[in-house]
Amino acid sequence: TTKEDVKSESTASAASAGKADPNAALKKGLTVGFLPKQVNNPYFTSADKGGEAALKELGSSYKEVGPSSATDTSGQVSYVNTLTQQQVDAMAVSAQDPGALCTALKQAMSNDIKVVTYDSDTKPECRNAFVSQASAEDLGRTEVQLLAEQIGYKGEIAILSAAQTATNQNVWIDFMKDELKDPKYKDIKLVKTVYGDDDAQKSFQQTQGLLQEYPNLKGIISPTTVGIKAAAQYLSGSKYKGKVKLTGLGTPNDMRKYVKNGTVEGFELWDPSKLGELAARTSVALVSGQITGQEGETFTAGDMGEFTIGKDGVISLGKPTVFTKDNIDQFNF
Amino acid sequence: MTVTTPQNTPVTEVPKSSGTRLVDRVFKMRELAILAVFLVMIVITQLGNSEFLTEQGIKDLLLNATILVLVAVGQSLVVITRNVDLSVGSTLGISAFAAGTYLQGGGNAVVAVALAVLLGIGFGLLNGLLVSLGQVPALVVTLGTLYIIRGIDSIWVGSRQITAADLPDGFVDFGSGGLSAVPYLALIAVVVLVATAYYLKHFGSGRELYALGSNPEAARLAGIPVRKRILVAYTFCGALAGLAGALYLARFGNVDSGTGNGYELTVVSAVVVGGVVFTGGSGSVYGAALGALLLTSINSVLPALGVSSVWVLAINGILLILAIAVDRVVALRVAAALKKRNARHG
Amino acid sequence: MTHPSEAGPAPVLSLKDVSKSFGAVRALRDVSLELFPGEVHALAGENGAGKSTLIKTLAGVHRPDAGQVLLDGEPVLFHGPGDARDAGIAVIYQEPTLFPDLSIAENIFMGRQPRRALGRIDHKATHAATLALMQRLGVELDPDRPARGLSIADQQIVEIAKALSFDARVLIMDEPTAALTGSEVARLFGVVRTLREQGSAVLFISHRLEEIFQICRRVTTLRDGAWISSEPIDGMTEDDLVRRMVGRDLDELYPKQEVEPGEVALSVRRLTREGVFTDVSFDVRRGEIVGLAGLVGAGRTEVARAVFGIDRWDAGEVDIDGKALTNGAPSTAMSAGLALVPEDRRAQGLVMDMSIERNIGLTGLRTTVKAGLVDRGAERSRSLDWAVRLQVKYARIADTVNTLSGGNQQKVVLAKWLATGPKVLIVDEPTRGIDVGTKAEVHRLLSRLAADGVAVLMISSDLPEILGMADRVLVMHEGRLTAEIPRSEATEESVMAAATGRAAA
Amino acid sequence: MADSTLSRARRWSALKRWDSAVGALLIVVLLLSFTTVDGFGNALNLSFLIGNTLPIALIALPMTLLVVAGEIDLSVASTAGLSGAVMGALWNQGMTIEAIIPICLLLGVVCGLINGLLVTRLGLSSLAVTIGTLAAYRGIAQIVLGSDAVTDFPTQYLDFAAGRIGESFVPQAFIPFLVLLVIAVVALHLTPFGRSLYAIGASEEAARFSGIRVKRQKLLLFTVTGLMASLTGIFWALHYASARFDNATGLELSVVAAVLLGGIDFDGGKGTLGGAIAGVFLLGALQNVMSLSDVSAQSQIVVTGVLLVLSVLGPRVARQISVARAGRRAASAPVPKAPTPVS
Ligand SMILES: Nc1ncnc2c1ncn2[C@@H]1O[C@H](COP(=O)(O)OP(=O)(O)OP(=O)(O)O)[C@@H](O)[C@H]1O
Ligand SMILES: Nc1ncnc2c1ncn2[C@@H]1O[C@H](COP(=O)(O)OP(=O)(O)OP(=O)(O)O)[C@@H](O)[C@H]1O
Ligand SMILES: [Mg+2]
Ligand SMILES: [Mg+2]
Repeated sequence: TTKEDVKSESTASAASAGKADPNAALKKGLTVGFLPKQVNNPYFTSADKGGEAALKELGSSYKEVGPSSATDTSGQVSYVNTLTQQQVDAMAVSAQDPGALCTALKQAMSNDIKVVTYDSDTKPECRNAFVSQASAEDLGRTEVQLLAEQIGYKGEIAILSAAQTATNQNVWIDFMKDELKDPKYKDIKLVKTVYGDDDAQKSFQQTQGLLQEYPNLKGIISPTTVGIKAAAQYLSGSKYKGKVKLTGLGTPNDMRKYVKNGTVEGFELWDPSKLGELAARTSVALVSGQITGQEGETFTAGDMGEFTIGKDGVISLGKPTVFTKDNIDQFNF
Repeated sequence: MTVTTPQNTPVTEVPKSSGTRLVDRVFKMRELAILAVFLVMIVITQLGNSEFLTEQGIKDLLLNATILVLVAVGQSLVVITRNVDLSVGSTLGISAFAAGTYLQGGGNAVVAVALAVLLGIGFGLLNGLLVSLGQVPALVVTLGTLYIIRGIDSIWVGSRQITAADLPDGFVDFGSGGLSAVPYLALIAVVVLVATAYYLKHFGSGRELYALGSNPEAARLAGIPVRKRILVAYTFCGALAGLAGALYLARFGNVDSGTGNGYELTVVSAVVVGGVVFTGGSGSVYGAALGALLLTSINSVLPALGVSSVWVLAINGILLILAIAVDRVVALRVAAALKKRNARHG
Repeated sequence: MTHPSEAGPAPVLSLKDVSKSFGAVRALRDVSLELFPGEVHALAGENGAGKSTLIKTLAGVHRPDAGQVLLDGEPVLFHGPGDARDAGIAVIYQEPTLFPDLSIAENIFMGRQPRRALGRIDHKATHAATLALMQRLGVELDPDRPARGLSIADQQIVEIAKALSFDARVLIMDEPTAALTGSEVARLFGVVRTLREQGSAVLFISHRLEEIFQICRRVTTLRDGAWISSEPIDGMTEDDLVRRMVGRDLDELYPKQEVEPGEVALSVRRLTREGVFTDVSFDVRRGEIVGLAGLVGAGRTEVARAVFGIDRWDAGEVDIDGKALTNGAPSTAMSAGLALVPEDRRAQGLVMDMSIERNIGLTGLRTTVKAGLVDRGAERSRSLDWAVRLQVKYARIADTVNTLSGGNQQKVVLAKWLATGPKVLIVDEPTRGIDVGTKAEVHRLLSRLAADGVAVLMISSDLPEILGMADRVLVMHEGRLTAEIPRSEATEESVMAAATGRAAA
Repeated sequence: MADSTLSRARRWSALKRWDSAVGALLIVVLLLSFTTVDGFGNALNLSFLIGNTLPIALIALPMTLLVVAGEIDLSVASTAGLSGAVMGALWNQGMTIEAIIPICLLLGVVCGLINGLLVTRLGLSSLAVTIGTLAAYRGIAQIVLGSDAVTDFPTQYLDFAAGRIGESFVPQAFIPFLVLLVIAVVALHLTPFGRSLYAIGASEEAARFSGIRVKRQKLLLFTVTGLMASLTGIFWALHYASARFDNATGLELSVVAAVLLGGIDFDGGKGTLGGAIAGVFLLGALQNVMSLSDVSAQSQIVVTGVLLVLSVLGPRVARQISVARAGRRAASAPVPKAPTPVS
């Protein structure tokens, strides 16, 4: 059997069946399980807290399970199984791997459990809907725009990403490259993409290496909270502080110091707690039958307003917020 | 107990036999080999990238090695006694967080370091007690405490994290500062290293660590307080892991529940590359420190040479194997030469 | 139980009604013993009689289950070997206990090195003191050489040097001479006499009875853990002593059977291993026992190792029944019918943590097989059969060999190899540490094997044994064969002359 | 009277053997979970439990043999990752899966052979060597597959690796595992090969002096370990329908922990496969039960650690008790007679 054979026999199967009833009442007393990539990860904790608050408001209960390592895919699969066994009504999953969770998630869906992915998606047929932190396109393009402005549209830049396999980072990086094709960036050269595996020490050393290899480097984009923090820490303790610009995705609490001491001018992020909240509300809407995950369906997510389901069941949170020293003190996450 | 000491032997000149110098050389050889590999690597990198050995570059190189050197020194003491401590990574993580939590409230930096070291000592004692009193295999016990400490750490820390913003500026600056190209942290590591090496060579209890690693049964018969020594080795190892935790905090300014995760493999690699033998009784802390320097430098050299990070891991592994293989071949050659000489004059 | 204690000085160290058990084995039962200053006291008994256990009790290694240890008449309780050492008791254990990674000097002075200011070790003084000790023992060993790779004999010498370095009031020696040849033994006895004259008490164990008669004044015998007698040596004959040990009269120690040698079974041609031995050629015929003599370190063991395939040789050839052996392949040597009883039973002869049964079974892994699986029944009966034939003293065949006494361990090694039914048998120090009764037994066995057509090469440092058993004696000196002496001409003088390189080859 | 004390002693010694204790503990945990934990006993959950534990169990088979022989292989997870990565890369090239699998298995053999040669030819410590190849193999996997995640393997293979037999709790892949288990048990406990492994582990030198081909046996063992690791890698990629370079990361520690828990002594020469497999499934079952009971991942780590510590302290304490008992008994019992010589 070859890849071609498989391709020809596979038909895109719709993940969800049934018909949506936009006016259905929201059910109460549901249990929604949150399964982040890693428990104890501040970002996910913050997201899941958002989910918890929303569920409480909706009269449903929340639980969080998950592996203690962000690369323990088999652990995550076991947790999908666990949630299935516990017969939760819906689960919100941030997938460590787009494919590995599929079998287990399909198993869950066939047991009448609604599956929402958030932050990191799986293959579309393995879940009912994906709550995206911001459209990948927005994120990728705005990061380039941010940095270009800081370095005056001129000079060498590099990317410090997370793991080489991190799905969302890779999509953003593709959009970054696409954005750079615009003629207004003709003096900017992306020299290299390196991977810090979301490990502080490794990201730290990768930053060092970048600066040694490209002494003329003007800027770094790090689309990962761990990476940007490590890079900022290195820059702030080195002679490059303030000279090499750094931007990307980070949390205000992590980056406050570096923004204040001049290492970083500006960076961006969505509010993770909003992401979690939307995931929770989407789950409840799915269970209640307001939506099924088909393109074009709409639903109201409490105070957050109305959302429309896009292609492949993607629901987008909206544009990210840019943090600078002027506004950073207004945020606490 | 009387000892036949030199009082009654003529204090004539002791002829240093040729075998002696050869034996000495065998041991020095291993360290020299690592040093040579290290230097060659640095020179090649410098040729390929003139930015590599700038002041900042040297500082980075030394800073990167510092923490691993400290932990590796502690680990070698334990390995010399024919044991191992796999829990160092967990200990490092939890003591870094403890120090960070204390400093968050704006505490005194010295107290924070002391706190981290004390915590390390505590876990070292726990390991030491289990291994020496329980007389159970160190590998299993410390794999167990690796999990236990890691678990306690994650339960305690949860999703909290300490960031540079929470720490006193002086502390963080100390972590990246130094006397021109020599960081303060590296100075601390060197002091610890030299003191430990001196202790191992020139003090009775230091030699006894080698003895009991070399032949535990004979050590018991020779009246060496085996359990006490093992306990001390573990405690020292824990203390250094704790100290390393505090320095980690100063250096990276960033600690969470994952800090130090998986560090034990790196430490064990450094010790092994440094020629400290896992069956105990031989090796030196200088070797271990060189091993640590070599390993961390590879991680700086490859990016500096522009090697794609995709290749880093593979090259790392292959270099590690080459290092121990070359070391082994050299050692075998020298041992063969030694044996032939001995056979002739014996 | 009364002991013939004499007027004069009080005993410096004594045991009173001491018992000690290991699990179900009662190693000592109500044993008493008195050691007086200025005497060399022998402890005699068969293998497993409890001699080493007694010594370990004196040395604080074991704590007695019942009874007392008395020092200067006062009961003492040693909590460990350190306590006994501090009380002035130096011990040479039966099995060398060295630190292989440390230098000889460190081995000797471990834990009590001469110190400089601030408690730092005085390495120079340690070195000098070691050299002085080596001179006293008349050996040339480099104090800075690591103990790893020392031959058993050299290890034993280091042990002796260590014990002497204490200047102890009591020196206890558990078979210190088992690995030594005549000249080293003579040196050792010289030192022991000096100690005796200085008023030390010495407790001495040896299975070589002539040594006991040579140097000891009184002898205590044990049998099966029980005290049998303590009495002056004067007026005793070897037979008297043997009767006390064994409980019956002994047959001849060297029951040599005359056999007409057959074809050449083992042929070694110009064998050389660089730096170790050179140009060694000899034959061993069926039915022949060939002795291989030499001083310690002459290279005999190395030749045996190379022939068997443990070490590779650099040049030469080894044939068994005319077929050449592969270099460095013990398994092919085994299938060709060669067996080697190695000199270091603990490291080489036995897997100490394995049962007697499994140890003997190890050499039969390729023969006691049914349909590719180990035939457990056959394995057990093979092991039992040989353990019983060699009179191994054990509680259960499934006990691990490290619970056996040294001599019984040696028998297990023999059993393991005899069970393969070898054509050529190389035995390296086959009776080291074996009691007289068993020694005679082993000799009879070797004789019978030879009579059955096995070619035997016997390496031994026990010259009387070589002279008593060998049809021919080969002598090595510094890695070369220096003489081949037929039985009729072999005497202590002729062999020693060749071994020390004084005779023409 | 002496006889009855003796047999009682033997029964006691069988009980104090840690591997039987682990087996007993496993049964107790299973029974308790069946009765008290919701969702544990149903076929689906059990099949999850077994399916997720299979990779560890598969590698534990050769690992046990290695450890008995006094060696260790920490590169197994990387070998598994590498063969998964190669499988994905070749699949992307359009090769047939039937051709890819043998190639990957062969690759595993090569990986194992490299470990084995480094250990036996150069006499390096296997711990050091396999820490090196742990990095090297994983690194090569990264080079081979990069950031790709290959997921579109043929359904019949995926179904086999993830599915179960009918509606029963037995995963389909469990049957081949049982066959491998039987082979391993026979090899270790009943063949001369297995015997010689125990001897090598307990005393390599004595084994060599007994005519055992130490190096060859070890080389064979490392090679088989590589083969099994790559088999696990293939299984992993199919079971989770995902081939990535970082598949099975960290699996080696889980295997080591489980094998240690099963009473395999890392000094070599001791332990049984039964114990090792009981250890593997005990850890798997406990994790499953704890997750179902909402015990957090962090607490699960602590439990694993405590179990490991107990696994070595337990037998030690039991031994001390039994020694003390035997001593008391011996003081009263008559001395067992030595067998009478017949010659
Ligand atoms: N550690 C131990 N555990 C169990 N049994 C032991 C132990 N040490 C000695 N024994 C047993 O105690 C008995 C006496 O042994 P011991 O070593 O004292 O004999 P020995 O007289 O020194 O013999 P040999 O002349 O062979 O050295 C033997 O039956 C032996 O098997
Ligand atoms: N395993 C070893 N490693 C290194 N050197 C060794 C080893 N065994 C012996 N030697 C050295 O090789 C030389 C020859 O020793 P060997 O044991 O062959 O002598 P021998 O004649 O058999 O003496 P004996 O059997 O009385 O000890 C000696 O100098 C010895 O120190
Ligand atoms: Mg004895
Ligand atoms: Mg010899």
